[in-house]
Amino acid sequence: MQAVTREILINKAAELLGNGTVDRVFGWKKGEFSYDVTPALFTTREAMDADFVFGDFCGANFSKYLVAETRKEGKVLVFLKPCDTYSFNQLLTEHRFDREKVYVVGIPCSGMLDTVKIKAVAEGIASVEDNGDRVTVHSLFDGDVTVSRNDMLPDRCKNCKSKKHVAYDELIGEDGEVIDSGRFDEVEKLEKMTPDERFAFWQNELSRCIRCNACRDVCPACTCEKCVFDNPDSGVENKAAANSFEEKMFHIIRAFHVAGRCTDCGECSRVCPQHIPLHLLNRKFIKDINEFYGDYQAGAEVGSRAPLVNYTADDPEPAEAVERSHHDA
Amino acid sequence: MRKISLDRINDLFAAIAAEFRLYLPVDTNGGARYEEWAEGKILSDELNTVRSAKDFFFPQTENLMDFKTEGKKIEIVDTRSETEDFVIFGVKACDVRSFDVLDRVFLAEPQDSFYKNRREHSLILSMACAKPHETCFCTTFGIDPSAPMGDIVCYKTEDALYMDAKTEKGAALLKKIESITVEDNGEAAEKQKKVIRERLEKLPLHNLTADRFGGDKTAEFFKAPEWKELSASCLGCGTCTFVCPTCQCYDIKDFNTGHGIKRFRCWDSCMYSEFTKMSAGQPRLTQLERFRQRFMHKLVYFPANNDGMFACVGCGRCLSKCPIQMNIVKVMKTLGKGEEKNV
Amino acid sequence: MFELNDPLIPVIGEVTDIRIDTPDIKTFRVVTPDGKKAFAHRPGQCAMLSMPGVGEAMFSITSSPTNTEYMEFSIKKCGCVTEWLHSMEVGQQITIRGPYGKPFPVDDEFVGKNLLFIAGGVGLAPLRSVINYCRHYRDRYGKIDIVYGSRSKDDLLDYNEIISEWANDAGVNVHLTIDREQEGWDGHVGFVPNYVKELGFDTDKIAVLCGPPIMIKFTLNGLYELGFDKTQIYTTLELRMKCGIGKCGRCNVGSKYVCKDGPVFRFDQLDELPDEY
Amino acid sequence: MSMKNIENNNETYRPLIVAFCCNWCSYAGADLAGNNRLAYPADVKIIRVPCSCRVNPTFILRAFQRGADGVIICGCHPGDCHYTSGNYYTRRRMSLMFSMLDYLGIERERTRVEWVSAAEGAKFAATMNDFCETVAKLGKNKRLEDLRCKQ
Amino acid sequence: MQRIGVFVCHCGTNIAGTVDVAAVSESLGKEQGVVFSTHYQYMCSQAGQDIIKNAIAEYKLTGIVVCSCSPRMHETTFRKTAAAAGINPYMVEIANIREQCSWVHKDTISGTEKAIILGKAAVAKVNLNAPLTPGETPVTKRALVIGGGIAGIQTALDIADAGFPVDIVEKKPTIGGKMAQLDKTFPTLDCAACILTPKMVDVAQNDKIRIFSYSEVTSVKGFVGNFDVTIKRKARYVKEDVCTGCGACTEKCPQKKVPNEFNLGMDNRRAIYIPFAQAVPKVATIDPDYCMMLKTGKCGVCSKVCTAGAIDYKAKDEYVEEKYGAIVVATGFNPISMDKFDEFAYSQSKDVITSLEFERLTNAAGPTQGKLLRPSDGEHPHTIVFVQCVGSRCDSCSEKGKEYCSKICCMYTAKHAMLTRDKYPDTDVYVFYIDVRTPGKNFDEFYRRAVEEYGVHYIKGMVGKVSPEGKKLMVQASDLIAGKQLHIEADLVVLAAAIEPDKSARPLATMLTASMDTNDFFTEAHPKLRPVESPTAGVFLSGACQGPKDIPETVSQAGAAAAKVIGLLCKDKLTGNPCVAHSDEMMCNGCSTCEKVCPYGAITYVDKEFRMPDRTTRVRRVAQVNEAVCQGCGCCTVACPSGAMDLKGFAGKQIMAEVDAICR
Repeated sequence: MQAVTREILINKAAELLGNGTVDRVFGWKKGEFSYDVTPALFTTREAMDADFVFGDFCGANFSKYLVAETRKEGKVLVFLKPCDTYSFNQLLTEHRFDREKVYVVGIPCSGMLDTVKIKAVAEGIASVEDNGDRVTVHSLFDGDVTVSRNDMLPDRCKNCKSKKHVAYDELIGEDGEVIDSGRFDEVEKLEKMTPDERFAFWQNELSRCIRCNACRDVCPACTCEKCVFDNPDSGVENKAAANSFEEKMFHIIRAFHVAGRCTDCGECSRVCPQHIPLHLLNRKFIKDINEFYGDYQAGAEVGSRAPLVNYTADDPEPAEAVERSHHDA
Repeated sequence: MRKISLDRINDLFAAIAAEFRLYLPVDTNGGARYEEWAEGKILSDELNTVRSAKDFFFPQTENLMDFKTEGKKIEIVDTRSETEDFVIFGVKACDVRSFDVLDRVFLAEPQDSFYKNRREHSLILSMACAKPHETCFCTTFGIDPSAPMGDIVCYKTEDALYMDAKTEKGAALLKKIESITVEDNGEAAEKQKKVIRERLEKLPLHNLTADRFGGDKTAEFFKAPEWKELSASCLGCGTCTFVCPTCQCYDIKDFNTGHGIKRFRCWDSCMYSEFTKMSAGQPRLTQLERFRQRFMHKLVYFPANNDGMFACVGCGRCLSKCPIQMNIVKVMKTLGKGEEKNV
Repeated sequence: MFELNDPLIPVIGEVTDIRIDTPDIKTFRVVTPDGKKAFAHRPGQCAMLSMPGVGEAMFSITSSPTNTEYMEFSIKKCGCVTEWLHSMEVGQQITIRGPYGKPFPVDDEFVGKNLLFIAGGVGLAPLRSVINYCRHYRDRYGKIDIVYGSRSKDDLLDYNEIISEWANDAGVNVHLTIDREQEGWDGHVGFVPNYVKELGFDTDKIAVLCGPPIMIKFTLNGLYELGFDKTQIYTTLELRMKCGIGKCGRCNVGSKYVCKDGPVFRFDQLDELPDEY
Repeated sequence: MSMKNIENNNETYRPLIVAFCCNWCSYAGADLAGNNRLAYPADVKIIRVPCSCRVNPTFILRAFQRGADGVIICGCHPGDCHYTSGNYYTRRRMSLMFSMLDYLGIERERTRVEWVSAAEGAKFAATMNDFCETVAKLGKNKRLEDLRCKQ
Repeated sequence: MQRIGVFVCHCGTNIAGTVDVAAVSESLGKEQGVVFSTHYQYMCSQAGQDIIKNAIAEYKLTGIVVCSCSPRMHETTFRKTAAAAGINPYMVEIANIREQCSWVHKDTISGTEKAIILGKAAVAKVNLNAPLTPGETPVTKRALVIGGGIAGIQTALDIADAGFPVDIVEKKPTIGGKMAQLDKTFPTLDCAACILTPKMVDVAQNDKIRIFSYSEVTSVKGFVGNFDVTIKRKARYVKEDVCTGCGACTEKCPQKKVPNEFNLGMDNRRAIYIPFAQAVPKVATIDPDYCMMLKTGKCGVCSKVCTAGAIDYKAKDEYVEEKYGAIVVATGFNPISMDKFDEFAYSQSKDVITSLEFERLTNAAGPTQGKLLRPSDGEHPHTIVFVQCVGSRCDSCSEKGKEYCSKICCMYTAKHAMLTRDKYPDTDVYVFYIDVRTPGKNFDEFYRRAVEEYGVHYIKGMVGKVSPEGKKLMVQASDLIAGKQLHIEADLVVLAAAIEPDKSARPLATMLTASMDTNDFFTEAHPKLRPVESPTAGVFLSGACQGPKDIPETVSQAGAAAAKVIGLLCKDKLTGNPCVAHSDEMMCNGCSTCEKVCPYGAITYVDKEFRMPDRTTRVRRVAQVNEAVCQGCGCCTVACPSGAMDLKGFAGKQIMAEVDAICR
């Protein structure tokens, strides 16, 4: 269950709208079903009272929207969860928007529910009720099913890296701590496989890719004016995914382009219609960076020098590095 | 109507596969998808596949032709070959309807031979939906999930599969598997139909109507102010387009292999900013325009050209897959509401 | 089942002549490798030209249907395909498919009418086909007026043909203009829309417009001022196209596909379309 | 083309190796190997780049796509970069990239970074001999190939 | 589309012996864009070059591929040939089929096959080549030297000697730097002042040299040949051009309790002061922190005694903007602070001093007029302990010291020990060392004289602790060779403090976009081959700002830097390398990634207004490459996530075309 309520957020927004701090609010709008939540702009309390929603399915990271939002007149209020604030800082580091045009209200987060997992519980979801550590799914046909809330969390929330906000103008509720999570466990599991097993694993996962670009378009690190994959002059332009090479190429290059900049927000895996665990590619880079060059969390502070634009004289050699990334060996 | 008990369903698949390539939905860790049947593949229990069945006729990419160049000379290599007959098993009513929508495009003159080739060699075994999901709204478009179209309609109950041929092709296939099936009076299927229809009543989108849309509504909806809010948080990705069974925009591109040029066709999306971009300019500059195009096409432009047929089959894929949960239902409700007020 | 060619599969065309018209427009003559015209067409129709590996693009066929020997394309350099075409030499093969789109109604609405053609810059290219067609069947049509303008004298397309042939035809009036004064130019100077108003045409004719959007916009206003009705004015549209057969979705505007239902539109028809062209 | 066919018919499999060499050290080192007539297999094809840091990981993927069996990047020794720091960035980029390729199950022996100075003609030849042999043992690159590019 | 000519060289039998050149020529003739292909005995010969020139004319070639020896050999030759025949020299590509083919492969079949592939790669590249023209920028013929120590002085003198104007910016009231504080110099023992002050006078009298003393550089813009520098001239409250340096004010000033920094605080000066007798410029300066007039408005003594009328209490900081073609950094060094070295009791006892303080104690112009007296009580010390490597050569994990060797300490300690024993033979001198490092002309001889002739006790070992007890300093140390602990009752302990770059260097480096190492020493463009140049073009390094140095080394580096500056200022125009990076502004995200990896500071970001495709205007932050500064490494091209950055001559598309051709 989320620690803050919809009412608290609406009151806060109404206050900031009222005193002229902001002229619009970027929030979540309710839809047809419990999980059908859309990011939307609100300009009045009345609109928020009618449609604003906050709950277990408000997973979208709003940071990227600020790139476009801040180009408009006025100041926008945005609610950021701890993990979103990392993306926020990273975008600021890369000069992607004007900090002055955003008012950040940091909100605590107890993990967002995974729609896919909820849907696996019952067919025909009428509604979802959150009772703290249990979640009850009301089915259209099969009655109620109650499950552990923790089991309904996506990987990114199960292995939450931080409950601490690294950027905000104002905080609602208590700030949390950076968490020593098990987020690299899955990566390690893969590292321990044989190359053949790893190849088979990724071949199976990536072959499902339909190149819808959702992972790219949602990624807060992918704010390029023009993506290399859309640019015929880049030499890597492609839009088809029928060929297994192209899927691999797309995902490898995308992961490399965001390496050192990816804050591990997990949006790529959330939006993938084919449930490809794309975050495991990014986490591999993060894990390697931490192991080769010392711990680095993108977005932890504004202006930090990313590991790929930095070096030391005694960095490991590539061969050594590849060897080291299998620390079991 | 023919019947086979579920514990012998593998025999059915084997019998069909002996004659044709057989495709059916199977489970993967990314949801259900169509795969070619082979011993050991199990029919998925999922309501529907993540990707639609349009892939069979309009694949994500396909080679159109090859070119060889030498000096100033060009040679065109026709790489087409006639497809063998194949069977798609377990297609849901919505997806079956989507084939009609696609036919309107690809089989309109001049016909697309690549599409036609596969379409003519296919046999569709449709399946009634046992448990429609909250995202389903096929009834909005007059589709009956309890009685899908197709060469053969199938009903799956707790213990058996019932098959009813709707076309000659279907009847011929049923004939071929006569030895492993038994005749059935159709009562079980009727009972199943009734259950489905009862379930449909409970669906949240059951009452959604497309009455307010149609070919003559361009002026009414094109300039609607609601588009702004609807498209505001659209990421411009192609998820809705690519999982949609009726979206058929494509791009034609050349790939230089180093030994020659392959000209291929691949899915494209009108939601992409590059879609209409040309060197001279860009007619749809904003995501609003692109977003509007997609839904106007489905609800207005397509019906205008196709006797009122909507280019949406209510499968609900975009409802569950859109990264920001924006979808055609919200568009229909939002735009439709505006009109309601006026009435 | 493949005895018939797929509409997407082109034929080979060979470039037999390249004429440099203006600094950025060249006219290419194209025939099949055995020296024939690739296919018959109607005035205003288009064809897809491509160089494998570079790309495919739609161009209006500049030559008249009455020319049964070859086709011509006047092409302005403005993107990667056109840039490549401009770098071609005679003898180069390309691929060609078509014809696409609806032609000008030269055999119905135009018949017996006075015609006014207004073009700016490379906008003359699609009109050249219909002008020459009408000149060929001269007695079917009334008086023909041609207003054509460009940035400078050097930017006038088909200048020699206009001067030596069109201007000499009976019942054909050619009005040329350039944007700014230029040495060696004693003709009219000024923008096309103004020139049209200056010339002050009677409304007893059908007008056909083609040129840059800004020219179209102002000329249209000028024609309305002169009393023309939307149903009397035609134009031809340019949009990104891929398939040419109304399937790929790119040139879809409202319920129309420019490649199939256009590119020739009458302005009252355009008014029914959303403003996305 | 004809030559290639003859080879394919008559000889055993030879790998295709793309070597990116920085202009100042490794390319000069390759020249020195030539001056000293130090033989290495003709499988190695060198592409000259100003600095190893010019090598974009996409070039490596591109080479594999187009049929390369191994890709090696040679640059100045760390600390000796003509541009002071280019090879340090190369080292980081390639460490991460190679580790990623390995993570995807692509044989790690197909990629290598080697520092070869202008004076190390012998090292250049020895490196290429060793790399060719290693890649030859692995056989054809199947895991990062693009079938469309295979004739 | 290009019209390419291919020219295959036999190089006698060097190439033709292993490669079937006719087959190469024939095969490449079929490549896309190739309109002419031939082969010849020696392409680089006059006759060979004529073949190229004639073919360019006859076939209207736009690009050339020469299959020959290494481009490192003849690329320039063939570029000139092409240029002579009227095509851009950068439309030439070389396929190296000698060093990298015929000489390393024995087999004709595989050699020929490889030669063809290398040729195809070159053809593929030329197909995408574009003519390149090197940019030209004018050169401002004036140099700036930052720092007026011996390094800056020498550099300025050498540059001025060549006839170019030079400005020296010195933050202290006088030039002279650390050397002016020294007593004698090793290994010759000349008096530092005797050799330095004439040079200072030379500087003052040289009409090509301007001295901005008591000044700081506050901003540097521009690039090689065209730097715009702002210099802050701090208010000294004395009119520099009026003051005669008579010193009357410095004697009458009632504020007598100002620690004298020139003597490292070991005595006092007045609030108005001239740092030392030979100061250049010899002008008084008022210390605003102590001057009663400036602080309270009550006093004005100096103004009254100044007959020249030079005192100006209302003076303000002034800013001078000046253009320079080259900048020399000579910011020098400082001994590190001893605050963290409590074990040596530096802060507890006045009689624990640093070597530089020792220099002042033995200097005739110092606080004791050159008599070696204990700072605490003014008595002669009889036992002196010198501790080497205080803060030098520390563990990387140690937080208080430096990892590097400060280089000069061994020699000056030997000097101190020797001088002490020479003047005061009754003094016991101990030197504790880790190693004694004396590489340098006459250095080791000097050290040995200290040990052998002067009887200095050199003990290998470290001092563990110094504790003041009464008037004595108890020194606990280990003798590593004898393997025992020593306890020495010393009167004076001298610490050879490590030296570090001046604190002003780091902000200066930022202004200059010059790179620094982790110790804040400036990085040289190449450690071996370009030791006096910074990677930032037009910025040169002189003296200890680049690393610890003794005087002779500093002077020679100063001269070398001057030579480089002169070489630059001699040119009227700088011709750049045309193979430089450039950014596609429409694609640039403004993320600053490229800026961070550029070793030359060639990339800057500007906010620029753009007309967007939707006909709106938007101010966007975009990268711009200064072509005069970019050296063309291409690091930024890979760092750039959006692919906005590309390298001319080695564009991504070109390299990929080569890859494609090779893998075909």
